[in-house]
Amino acid sequence: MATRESLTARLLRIEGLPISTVLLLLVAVFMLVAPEVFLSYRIYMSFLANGAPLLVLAAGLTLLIAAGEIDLSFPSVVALSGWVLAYCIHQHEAPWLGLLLALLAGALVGFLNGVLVARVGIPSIIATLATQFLWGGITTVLSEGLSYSLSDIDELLVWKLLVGRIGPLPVQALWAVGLTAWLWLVLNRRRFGEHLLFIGDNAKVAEIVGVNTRREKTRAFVLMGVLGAFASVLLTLENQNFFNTQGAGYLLEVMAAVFIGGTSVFGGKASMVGTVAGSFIIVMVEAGIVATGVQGFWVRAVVGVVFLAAVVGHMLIEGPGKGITRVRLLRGKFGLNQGERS
Amino acid sequence: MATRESLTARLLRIEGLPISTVLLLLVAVFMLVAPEVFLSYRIYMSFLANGAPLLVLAAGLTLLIAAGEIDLSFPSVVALSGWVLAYCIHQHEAPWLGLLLALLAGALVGFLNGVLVARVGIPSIIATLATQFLWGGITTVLSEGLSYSLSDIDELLVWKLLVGRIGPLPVQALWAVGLTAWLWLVLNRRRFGEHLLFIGDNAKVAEIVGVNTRREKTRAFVLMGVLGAFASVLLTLENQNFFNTQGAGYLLEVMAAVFIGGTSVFGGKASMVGTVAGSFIIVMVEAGIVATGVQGFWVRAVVGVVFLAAVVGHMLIEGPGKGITRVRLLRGKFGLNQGERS
Amino acid sequence: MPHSLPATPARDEQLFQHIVRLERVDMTFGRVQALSQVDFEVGRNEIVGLIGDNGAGKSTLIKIISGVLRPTAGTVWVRDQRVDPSSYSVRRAHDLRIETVHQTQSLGEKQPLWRNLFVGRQIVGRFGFIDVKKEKEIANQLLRKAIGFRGQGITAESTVRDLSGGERQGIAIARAMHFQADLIVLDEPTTALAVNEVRKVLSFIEGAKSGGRACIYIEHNLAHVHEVADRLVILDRGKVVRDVKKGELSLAELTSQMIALHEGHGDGHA
Amino acid sequence: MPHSLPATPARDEQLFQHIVRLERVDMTFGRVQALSQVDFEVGRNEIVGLIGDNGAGKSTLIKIISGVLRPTAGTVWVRDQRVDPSSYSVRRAHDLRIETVHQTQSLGEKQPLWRNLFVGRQIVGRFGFIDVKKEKEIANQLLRKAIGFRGQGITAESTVRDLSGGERQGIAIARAMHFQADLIVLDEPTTALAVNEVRKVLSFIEGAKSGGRACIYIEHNLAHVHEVADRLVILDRGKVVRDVKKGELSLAELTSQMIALHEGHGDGHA
Amino acid sequence: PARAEDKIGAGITMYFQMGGNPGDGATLPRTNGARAAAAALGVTLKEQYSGWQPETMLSQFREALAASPGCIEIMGHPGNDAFAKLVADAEKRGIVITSGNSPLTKLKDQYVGSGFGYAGVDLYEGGKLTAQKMIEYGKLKKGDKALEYGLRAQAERGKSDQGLYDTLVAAGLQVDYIEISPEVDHDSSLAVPIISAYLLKHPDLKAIGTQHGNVTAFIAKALKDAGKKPGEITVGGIDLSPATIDGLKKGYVSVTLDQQLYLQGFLPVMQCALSKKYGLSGLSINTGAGVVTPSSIGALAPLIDKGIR
Ligand SMILES: Nc1ncnc2c1ncn2[C@@H]1O[C@H](COP(=O)(O)OP(=O)(O)OP(=O)(O)O)[C@@H](O)[C@H]1O
Ligand SMILES: Nc1ncnc2c1ncn2[C@@H]1O[C@H](COP(=O)(O)OP(=O)(O)OP(=O)(O)O)[C@@H](O)[C@H]1O
Ligand SMILES: [Mg+2]
Ligand SMILES: [Mg+2]
Repeated sequence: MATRESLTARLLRIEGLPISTVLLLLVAVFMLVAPEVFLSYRIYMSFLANGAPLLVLAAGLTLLIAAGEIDLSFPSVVALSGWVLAYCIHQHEAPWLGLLLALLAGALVGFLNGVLVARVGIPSIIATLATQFLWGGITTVLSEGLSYSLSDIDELLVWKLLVGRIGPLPVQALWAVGLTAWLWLVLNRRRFGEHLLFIGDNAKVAEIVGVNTRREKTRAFVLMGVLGAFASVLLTLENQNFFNTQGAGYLLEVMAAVFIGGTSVFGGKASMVGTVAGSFIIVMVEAGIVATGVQGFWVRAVVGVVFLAAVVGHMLIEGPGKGITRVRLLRGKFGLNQGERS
Repeated sequence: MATRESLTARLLRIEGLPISTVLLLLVAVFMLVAPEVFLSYRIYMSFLANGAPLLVLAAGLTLLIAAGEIDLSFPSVVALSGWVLAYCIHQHEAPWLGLLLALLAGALVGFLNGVLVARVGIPSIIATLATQFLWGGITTVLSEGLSYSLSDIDELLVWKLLVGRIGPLPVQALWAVGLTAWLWLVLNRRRFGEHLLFIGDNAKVAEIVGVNTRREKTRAFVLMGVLGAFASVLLTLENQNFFNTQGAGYLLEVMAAVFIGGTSVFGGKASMVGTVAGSFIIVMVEAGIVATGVQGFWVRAVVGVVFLAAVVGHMLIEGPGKGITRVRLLRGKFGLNQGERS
Repeated sequence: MPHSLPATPARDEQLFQHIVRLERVDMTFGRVQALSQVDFEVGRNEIVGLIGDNGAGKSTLIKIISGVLRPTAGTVWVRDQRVDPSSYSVRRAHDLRIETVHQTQSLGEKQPLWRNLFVGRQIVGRFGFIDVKKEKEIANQLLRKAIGFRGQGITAESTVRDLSGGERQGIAIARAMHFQADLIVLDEPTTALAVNEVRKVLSFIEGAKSGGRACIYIEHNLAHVHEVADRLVILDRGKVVRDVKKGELSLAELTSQMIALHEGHGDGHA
Repeated sequence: MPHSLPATPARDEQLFQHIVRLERVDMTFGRVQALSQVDFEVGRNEIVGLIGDNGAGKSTLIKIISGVLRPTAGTVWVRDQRVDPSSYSVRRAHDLRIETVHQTQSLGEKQPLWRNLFVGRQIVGRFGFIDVKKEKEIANQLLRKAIGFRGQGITAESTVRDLSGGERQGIAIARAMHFQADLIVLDEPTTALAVNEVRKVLSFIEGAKSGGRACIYIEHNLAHVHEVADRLVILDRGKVVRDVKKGELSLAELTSQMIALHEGHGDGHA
Repeated sequence: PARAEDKIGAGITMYFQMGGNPGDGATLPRTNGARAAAAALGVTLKEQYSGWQPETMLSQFREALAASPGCIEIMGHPGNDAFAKLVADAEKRGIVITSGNSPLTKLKDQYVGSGFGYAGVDLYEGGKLTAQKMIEYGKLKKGDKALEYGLRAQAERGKSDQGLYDTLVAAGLQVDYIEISPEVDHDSSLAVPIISAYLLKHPDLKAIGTQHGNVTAFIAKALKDAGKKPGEITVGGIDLSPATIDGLKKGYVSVTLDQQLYLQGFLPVMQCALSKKYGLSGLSINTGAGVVTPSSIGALAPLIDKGIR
């Protein structure tokens, strides 16, 4: 008993192991049901290409949520920065400048969010919802509702560096994974990250131990803005196209990725590894289900079931809830209920 | 100073006063800029008719958020219950049965959410996102993607009772306002509501003082399900039409209404009056802006600005933040930042 | 649950011997064995002092008695009747007239003081609506009389978040005083209280005894426990190491005992 | 901020007279006047006992000194130099070598113990990464040596949420002990601590004095304050009502004084 | 009945981009058409729904390619350039690509030989046609006030709105434009107060045009709310959802463009089977039959209830 306990415990100390296991199980299932699709490397390459922007966004959001904040404005950043980049390339053949300005635009949006939340004190959920509308609208105004096609940018160095291919491997995957690794370090090994965790845990305590909560929050929003912009750059370059509605589809997907990954809605704890696993589950699930030949109208329903299965599986692996105390304890411990806020 | 203070304080004790003031200011502005629209009763009747379902949903969600939970699945309830009702009317001419089954369907969805969150212990944000997909998908399957037109149901008694007109006044407005008033009582004057507030405040404390957190949470989700169903009934009857993507547009709008109303994202405090004001702001804002002659791509951006203005105005009315301590205090007091969770 | 004293059967048939009894109770949290094989009982009209080092398991023990935690092993009797673990809960404990002042936070930070006093045992009118006016009234009385706070900030309306440390503790105790019970469990109740409030608490405990009720009193201030307790139970690392009648042990002996206990083990354990 | 003792100038030029001084400080929360016209100072190497009823304003006072709250009026001096309110903060106080143990929760519930010890003053390597290994190492030492916990559940890894009341308090104090400062502010530090830990704290305070440092000690246990303090400041309803050298007042007198204070006003205030 | 393996489509898997969301008015007939054809020809159909998000269409196309099916039907919204490389790759691997709903002329011309066809209307033309019929039907003249409520910000899909808008303007009407918000796009009942407000603001409004199927369905209600009588305002819309039919019957809706979406589902599947099996080249078919007016609606209603028209 004691040993079994400690074994579980030791395993659990490996961050994000449970959810990663769930991911692998899912892939295994798909391989069984649709081998012709899931045994070829191609599908994974397409997941990597499609998933890169999502992963970058999810990783960034994980930091904010760790601090008990949320950003709903990133879809508009994906649109805005995409336009900035496309505009610079399309109108002025200035890709590098475009890249720079795109990132700046993201930083600007993030900074505004930061000010509204950390200085003015508007709850982030409503502040960033408002800025989502604001910047989304402004993007349409700036682009006059037009989409740009960037036909032959795949000649450009920027393109090759950011979204080129190494053999079949899409370069953006390397960027996304690299960034996520770096963000893992930021969260777990930098002062900034630790401060965010304490702010999310209990802002008053954070103040008491000498964290400058306003500054750190603002920084977190700016970071999110820049990451949103970078995701937008990857998306726009990969598509060789700017659509001024682009990004709208990411809102729910990115949040789902973060929360499936086991990061707590209430802040104070976050798992970057979980977010990675969560992102891949999100990217795969619909394609996987379609590939298994489920009839069109059923797909969404099945996606829902898979989500549930993933989270439940996650919980079961983390610790088979035996007896209410045990369950209560586990839920307390792994932040699967309110209890954690206390 | 002391008197001024206490005056503010006394005023602030009137629930939701600040946001209601903001609402009135907004209406006033619209009346000035577009008198021909906002001085005619018609527009308000239209707001009441179309705002009713939103208000019902927002009021229900307010209770859940007070308990620190969230329900993302209500858009699918709006679709599912709408189909149940439409099916019964369209295929079997059984409106009353349809009404009953529609509400039951809502209760069922709510109960499943409750079990997943309160018993299994899945965080509500991800659990209800999953069930949103699940039930949304199932609705499409059941309806085979078809829309039903219920052209001549306005002959039916159900219709007259629920969405008929008294003179120009849409009956559903009375239902919505009545329900909201009742929910205000539930939140502020019933054990159930007090328990939800304590659960949202700190689930561990709630347990310690003898609240059956699981049961109360489950009840809250069931209630939300039923309210979602009722909103769906109002919507479907008013539209005299069921289409199976109905409800999808409500997700953000309902949340915005609740949070603009000043209910805290972190649970433990909620303002039903605020939610009412918030709902009307949401219902009015886009129509109002269009009526003021803003056009084309600008509308959305302006909506964003108005949101921000509303929330900031809200804060300023609540208490002009002078000096950091003061601001900190206010934010602490009125739950406009994390501090409140501690 | 009515707020005022009903003549519950429990109260009339005083035939039981122990108001509460634990037998071979274990409590493990993950790898932590907080309690092992604990036998513990409280007589019908007895004040039991529960003492022990930090982390000895005192709070865990009383959380089991008050229905917050469910023991991983062992059995619990209330009024000599075995309680079914699956149905035992804080609410059940309240019905069985067991009242607890916890060491851990037990007030809703964002809620007004009056709600905190009555939550779980609200005063409701005929139609099940909370009688806010009455609750506030009683709350204010309690503040001024039972505890007698003189702080600036404190009224029935004030939010717990804004209260001082002692004021919070005071509320928790006032709650227990108000809902008089047959067993009153106090986990370090005098924490953060000023001299006069401490005296009030001690006399409250003695009052309970003369009122024919029982009490479990956890306290690090040995002078205080020794003063009021009939019996002392010493807990160490989850085990009951000593259980003595008050007479058998002088305060001095008790003190040296506690210190010895500590030194005795030294830092052996990791 | 380095974690170990740097020879800051402040430490060398011992020329200042008061480590901290407050002049006509007011603190109002909404309608609550928690402090009014408070003058208060602490000598370079002095232990000041701060006592008063619950809600008297003690914690508010020290929160101002430690940079958590900003006074609504009045001025603050540190080392005889006036501090600019707008730039004064907890971090600044740390830099000025003022260390505080708060009465209110000051630990991140969901964070491991080692993070709680070092947050704000992390040990970082050359590239600014937190040296986790080292932090844990020191944390474990502190646990066993400085406080000497023997509880089952407690290691550098354990989450604060899972700790016992005394264990939490112990961590907060260990933190203050580790980051030795010129002024140590203790707000009811012995709360929830067992006999031996209390002794440790008292000797720590005395150690501070002999180490040439100063200390503000808030405590309701008059015996304890009277034992260690050089000077006693009595706060009542936000006003300093008495400020005496230790010699001038015996423990008995002090006690009766405090009680008198309480009775004196009765429930006059509402 | 022929045995499954005798059917020409036997053994062919086809990925098919349906456009919006499962069951929305502008998508359902396409789905049903595709399913009918698939059943008839024995093709294995895999449906993809993108919510009209061009970048989603691209992602889904990549995923479809990765599955190496026999054929893939794509929608034109992302545009020729976005698809160019991907299609080239597909053609190399012998996957038949065809297109629907909005044209990819450049690609079609390039790969028509290997079965790259098109089934749909020319969106701009569709919008233009709607506008012309509106002018005709409502006897709209120079200087009349009109509102265009559309989705011009959406790639390609916005072209039909553009066509409608340009034509009205060309006819000398005074046209306001309002962009449909994402919320309304998802749940068009939310459009009602917005349109009512606009109507009250402009009592002299003569016409409303939109190319959004579900919005068309709710214009009637908005007119009622604003106290307008049937026919008082000339309404031109698109698609034939049941509510639109009501609008037509009651005279609130004047003309609606019928893209015959069913064909946009049926034909590409047929195209796929034929090209895959017999190497036949791509067909370009304009599925736009023109507009439906109150006079011509009667016969269609039952089919519409079945989700075919
Ligand atoms: N939920 C939990 N998870 C893990 N360990 C726990 C939990 N609760 C308590 N413990 C551990 O169990 C032991 C006993 O805790 P308990 O609170 O009963 O001690 P205590 O006797 O009340 O101490 P104190 O006098 O400091 O209050 C402690 O070592 C503590 O760390
Ligand atoms: N944030 C706040 N808002 C409103 N009132 C407050 C706030 N903080 C403290 N108070 C009030 O100010 C008074 C002084 O509080 P403080 O915490 O300083 O008392 P204290 O002397 O520390 O009491 P104790 O001995 O119980 O800790 C109390 O009456 C308290 O209710
Ligand atoms: Mg304890
Ligand atoms: Mg205090």
